[in-house]
Amino acid sequence: MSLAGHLPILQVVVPLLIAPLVVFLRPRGLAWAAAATASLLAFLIAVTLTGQILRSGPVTYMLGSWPVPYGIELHVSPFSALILLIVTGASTVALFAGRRSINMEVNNDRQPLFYSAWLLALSGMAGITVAGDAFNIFVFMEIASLSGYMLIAAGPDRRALPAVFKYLLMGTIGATFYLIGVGLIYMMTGTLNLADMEARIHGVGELKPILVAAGFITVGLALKAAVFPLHVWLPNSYTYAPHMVTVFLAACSTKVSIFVLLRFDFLVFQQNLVAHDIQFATVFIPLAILAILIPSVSAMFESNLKRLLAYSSVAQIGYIMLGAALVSVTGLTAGIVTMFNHALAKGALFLAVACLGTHFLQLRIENIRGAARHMPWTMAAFVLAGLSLIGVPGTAGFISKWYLILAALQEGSLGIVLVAVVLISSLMAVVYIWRVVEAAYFGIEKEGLQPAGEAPLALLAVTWITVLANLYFGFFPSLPLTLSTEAATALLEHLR
Amino acid sequence: MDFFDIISWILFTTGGAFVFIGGLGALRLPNFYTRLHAASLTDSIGTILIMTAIMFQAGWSLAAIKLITILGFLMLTSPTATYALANAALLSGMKPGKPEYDKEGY
Amino acid sequence: MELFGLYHYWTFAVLLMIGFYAVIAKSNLVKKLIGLYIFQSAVFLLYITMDKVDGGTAPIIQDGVTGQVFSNPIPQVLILTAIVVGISTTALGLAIVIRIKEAYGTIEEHEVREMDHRVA
Amino acid sequence: MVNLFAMFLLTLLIITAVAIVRTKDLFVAVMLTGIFSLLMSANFFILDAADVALTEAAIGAGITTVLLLGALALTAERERPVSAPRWLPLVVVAITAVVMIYATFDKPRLGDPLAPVHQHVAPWYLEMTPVLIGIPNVVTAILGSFRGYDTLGELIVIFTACIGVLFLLGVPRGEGHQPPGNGAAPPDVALSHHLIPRVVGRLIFPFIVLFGLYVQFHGEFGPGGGFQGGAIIAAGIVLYTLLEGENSSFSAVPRWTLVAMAAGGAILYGAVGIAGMVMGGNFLNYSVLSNDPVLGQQMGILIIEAGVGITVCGALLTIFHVINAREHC
Amino acid sequence: MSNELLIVQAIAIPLLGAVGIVLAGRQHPNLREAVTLITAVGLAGLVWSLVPEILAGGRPFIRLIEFIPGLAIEFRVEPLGMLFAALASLLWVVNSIYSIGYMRGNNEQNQTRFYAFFAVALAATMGVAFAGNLLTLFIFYEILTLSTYPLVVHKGDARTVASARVYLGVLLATSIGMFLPAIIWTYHLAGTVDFVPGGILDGRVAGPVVGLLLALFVFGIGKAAVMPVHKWLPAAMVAPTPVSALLHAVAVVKAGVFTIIKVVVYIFGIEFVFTDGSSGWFFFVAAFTIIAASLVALQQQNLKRLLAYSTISQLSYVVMAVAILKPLAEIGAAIHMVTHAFGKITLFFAAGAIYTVSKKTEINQLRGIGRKMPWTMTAFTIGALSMIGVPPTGSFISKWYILAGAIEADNHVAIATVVVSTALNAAYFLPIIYLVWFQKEETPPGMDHGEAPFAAVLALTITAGLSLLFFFFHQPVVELAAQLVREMP
Repeated sequence: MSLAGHLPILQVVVPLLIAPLVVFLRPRGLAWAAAATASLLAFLIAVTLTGQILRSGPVTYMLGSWPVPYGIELHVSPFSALILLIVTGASTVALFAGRRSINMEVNNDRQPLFYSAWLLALSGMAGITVAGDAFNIFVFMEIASLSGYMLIAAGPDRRALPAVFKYLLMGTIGATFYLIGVGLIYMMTGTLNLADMEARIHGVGELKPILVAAGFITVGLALKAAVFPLHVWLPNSYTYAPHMVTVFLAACSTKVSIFVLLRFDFLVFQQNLVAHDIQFATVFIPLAILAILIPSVSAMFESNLKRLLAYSSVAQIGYIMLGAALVSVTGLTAGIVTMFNHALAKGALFLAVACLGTHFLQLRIENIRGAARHMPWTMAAFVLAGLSLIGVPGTAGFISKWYLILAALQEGSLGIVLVAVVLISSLMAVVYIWRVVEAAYFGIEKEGLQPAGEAPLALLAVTWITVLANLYFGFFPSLPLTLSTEAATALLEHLR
Repeated sequence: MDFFDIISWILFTTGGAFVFIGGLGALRLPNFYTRLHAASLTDSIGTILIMTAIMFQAGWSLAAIKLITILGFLMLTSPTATYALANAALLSGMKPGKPEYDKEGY
Repeated sequence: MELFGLYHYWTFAVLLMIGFYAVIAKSNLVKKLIGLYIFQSAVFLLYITMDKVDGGTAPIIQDGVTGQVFSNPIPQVLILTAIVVGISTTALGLAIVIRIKEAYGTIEEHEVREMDHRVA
Repeated sequence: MVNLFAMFLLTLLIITAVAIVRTKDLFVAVMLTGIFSLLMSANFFILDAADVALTEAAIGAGITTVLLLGALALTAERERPVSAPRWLPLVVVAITAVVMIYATFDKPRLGDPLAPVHQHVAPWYLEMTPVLIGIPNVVTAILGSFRGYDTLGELIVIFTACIGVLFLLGVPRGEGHQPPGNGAAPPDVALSHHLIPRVVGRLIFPFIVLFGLYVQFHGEFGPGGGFQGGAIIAAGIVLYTLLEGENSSFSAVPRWTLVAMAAGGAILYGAVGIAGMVMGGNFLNYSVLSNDPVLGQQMGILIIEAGVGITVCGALLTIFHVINAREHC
Repeated sequence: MSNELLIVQAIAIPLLGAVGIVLAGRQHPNLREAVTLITAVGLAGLVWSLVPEILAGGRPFIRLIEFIPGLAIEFRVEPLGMLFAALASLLWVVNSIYSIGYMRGNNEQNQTRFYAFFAVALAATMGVAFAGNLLTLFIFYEILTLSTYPLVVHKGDARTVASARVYLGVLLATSIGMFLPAIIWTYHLAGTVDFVPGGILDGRVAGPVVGLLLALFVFGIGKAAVMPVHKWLPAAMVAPTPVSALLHAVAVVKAGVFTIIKVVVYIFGIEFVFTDGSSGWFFFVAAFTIIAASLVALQQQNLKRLLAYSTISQLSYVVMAVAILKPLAEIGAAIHMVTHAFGKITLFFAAGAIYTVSKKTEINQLRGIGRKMPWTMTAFTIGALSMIGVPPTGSFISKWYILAGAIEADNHVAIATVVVSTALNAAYFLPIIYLVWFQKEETPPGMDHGEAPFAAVLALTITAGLSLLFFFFHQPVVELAAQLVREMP
């Protein structure tokens, strides 16, 4: 079998098996190099996979060459390809940008462990994304979570510890809920393979366990995805994590959970539960509206830069869920493409913040007054990325806003309300991004807080690459659009 | 094998009785050391009798060998555990003899 | 028999809730972790309960012996995995708790929260 | 009869759990936790899950308790009372409980041979394992080969936990002097001045290890395998450390060896998978390892079980040592 | 060279100019100003070279990127856009001359930033003028907003920042909050957002929804400063005078009314939009704005604020003219864009010139200043007359056409509005002219001053001259406007 055929498993195994080796690499530069290389490899694999899928449909891989459903199957759909691009891309970007920043925050003798955990988190998320087996998803979810906790706990501020502990509790509860749900489904269908589940769940007569399973899985994954009322772990975790970890996790971790959530709700439960789409919509549309509005408000009054952006992330998750909850091709496309574009925008923003972080210890708005005079490139990047977050035309964010509003308008009178919600939140985004920009450009500097100069070159360069990616995908969004449209149609094919 | 059966059941009952008495003592006796003494009854003689009973049930087989090993293991460990407990209590300054009901948990 | 079967499931539910309650309601972080441990064990019980077959034995095939009924091996495999996951989570959690103790001098959630509020 | 006993055990489980939640004394809570998982493993045994019972006993009752105790020594012994009334959690919990109970009603009854679980995939395993893999213990077959990928993943999970703990606690509080454990003798060592336990401990220690190895390599034929074996050996070494103190245990098994074990096992496992790929199969396909597929499967399972054992043992010991060493720095 | 490329160049040249300006930078101010002038002249020449083809009925078209099917960045030159582009590019030349005089006269800070963003703003204006569909227009509309912000906030003190925040806030909020959804809604209804003569919405939507959509457009296009979204215009008065000229005459507000005309003509289609009564309010809002703004202007003591409110009312002239819906009125609307530009830019230049030499900003300070600055004040007078619409100034022509249209439609409200507002304009301009020329000056000693810098005087003389010339030679403009009308089926 040619190497090309092995890509799905290599996507997971390459970082997975390099991670244990990284632990022994001294001096620290070596560990970084190894991690960066592995991550880059993973990214290239993801790109090649995407190419394959665009050419010739979804790819599957049988582990141990055992037949379905007895062995474990890997299944890479357009949707997974998109997520893979996000995950590996974010990790690579953060690693290449962040050497200096990480050196500042994680002390040397712990760095090999840090980078090893980084690779584990990467492979964990990749594993979830390519998995075609319900329990396998759980295992890799745990790999990703545990290493994620560790990465966040690496934050220099002591407040990182309670934050990550809360995250650990809620994350584990979420995973266990998921496990319960899978158990119930398994009890009724006797299979763990997702495709097989889809096929067999028709035949299940008793609805109660399936309904409960749907509840548990949805709640559990919503916990991990920080969907609105269950988001309490997110802001502090993102705030006190090392900057680069924030860049990495903010770009992809929640999206992976949403990916699994949509996959279960639309492919598995849709099959068996009566009017599950209506249940889904009725649950998630109100939640999404709250999720869009309330965190945006808290973001407007937040003065800590990273927490501000974290709140806006919660709001963006609201957008994604809103798109999904419309249960239409346009809506799902909007939601899925939002995942991609938000990853771009938020990644760029957090990178810019990381640039600031190389000079400011306390990343509060009142501290960064006048920063633009000393760090013009950084702040320019922040402005552009902010525009993308707001959804100004010509940036990636615009595409997702466009599709979201289009999808909402198809809903008729309800749609008008949704459009209003989206627009109000965009205006709030204008406000909270503008507070930062204005402080940085027109604020009067605080004494003794003037930064020495620009951020490290590597960091700055990568930041700008990301920003340019925002613009590029604003003008040529065909790649993410094709992938998400195919994903959306695939998700909805059971809704006849 | 009626004969062995009868024996084993006798052993079972006596062993069970010892265990029960041990438990009773652990609950009712006045102070730590006496209770410990009663409890030790459970895992020394009680265990021995029950194990032998099971051996009679199992007959002369691999299982019996395993049981014997386990028994030997228990003979080694449980007294040691009891000793360690008593010793620790002594070191932590608990004088034998006086009844004390105040300590929670005992 | 019917009642007995349900009894297993109900035990699972009750244990789950006890653990869940400890996680949410207790303020002591170690206690939370213990609650989490109970919570996970309950799920193990759920899985293992469903692998039981009447008159079955552990799925270990002695050659020669025929007509044996075996319990379902898959849940056992899954739970073997889940147990290890469980202890991994507990261990990491404990490590974090220790660091919290060193950083804040307490492992009571509400006290930690007060300290942070005083800072920020 | 058995059912009654099972019910009795389950009730005990609930009682223990309640006691754990209610007690304010954390030591008591930890001890009860140990008892809890012993009861749990007894239950598993009654439900014909020998392997799980063994694992739960070794990891749940053994290692977890030790870790919790080690943590307690570092944090606090008693739980402070909380003034605020916690009614919200009760509500949440109650709702979830109702949902769960609701779910139980359509479930197939316990042990029903016709339940869908026993219809679809499981029979294939029971039927094909002798043919394809040729080992008696179906659980081991599935664990090692059919669902070997999960096992690799879970190995990585525990490895992650290991480096996580190492990352969080491995470095001294004050930066500067080198990590504890290698060097810096702990002032007084737990039981080293108690004669009898030490003697007995030394006496049984080799047997524990021996038993561990037996469980490790007998896994294809009876209950057991990498997890149980590794955990038991780890438990043995933990006992040894408690009796003889950190230093002598480190002189026996240096710290870096432990980490190396934790990583090495995982790498070994992965290497087998890669080998399968190189020899023209898919990842983790052992059949291609030898020209007789069945033999290949057995070889593969043997090696990966060894990898599992090594990693589990190394990781658990690392975690234990790191938490333990934290006391003395 | 093909005209398709000319379009792209019209946008590229100012951008290149901006780059050149930044490069020339602080160390060579002369070189920097030279670059500005050359760029401006070059742009003007290029744009004007397009005029003959348009007059000949050519409609150059180019599509750059199509990112979503039916959604592309594309440009199409049609008469109105041509008119707007020609106007803006011409006035930029004059404005650059004036800026040099003004900026040096007041030796302002950050002049490089000023000239650079000025050029960018012009590029955006060209984009707006030539946009081939709503989305393209919207993109350049936003770029225009963002690129003018640094110009408005130029001074950079607290008060300026505050007002600039109002400026940006209103424009962004309206455009994102109403204009954008209106566009997306249009796309949702029609499946396209291209500018098609006769409109694309006809038959796709009916009933009150039309009114709602129109409202989203009219108020979403904040740059047109239809009340109540006019607040940003007075706020922007903190900017240096050349910027005010840019905002009021050259680019920004013109872009606003231009967009409204485009939307009404090419998206709704004239006779469709007012078939059902749900759009009647449109006309009345415009009329109300004209009167109300004039009344507010009467209260003003600060010269520039007065001019600002006069602008608001004059813009609504254009909007109202569109709403009258008679070919003559449409022509009037198009022409009024031009004439008002000439007049208003003259007035602002004059105000700036006064400020440069005497730092005077209030009206009552201007007594007898005419004797000191004859050129400036003559130009000012011409501009004022043009605002009122007295012959021989350009506005007379446009008001004439509008009035004619109103009469043809025998729309009495419109006639009344025109008459009343003309009276009001006279009421707040004539007193100024009076006290400038015929009152006794009192200048505190030591504050004596002469005429403004030469560049400034030159610029405002030119614009005043243009305003007069237009009265006599307005044929080509009318022709362009007529084509616009002819395009409406």
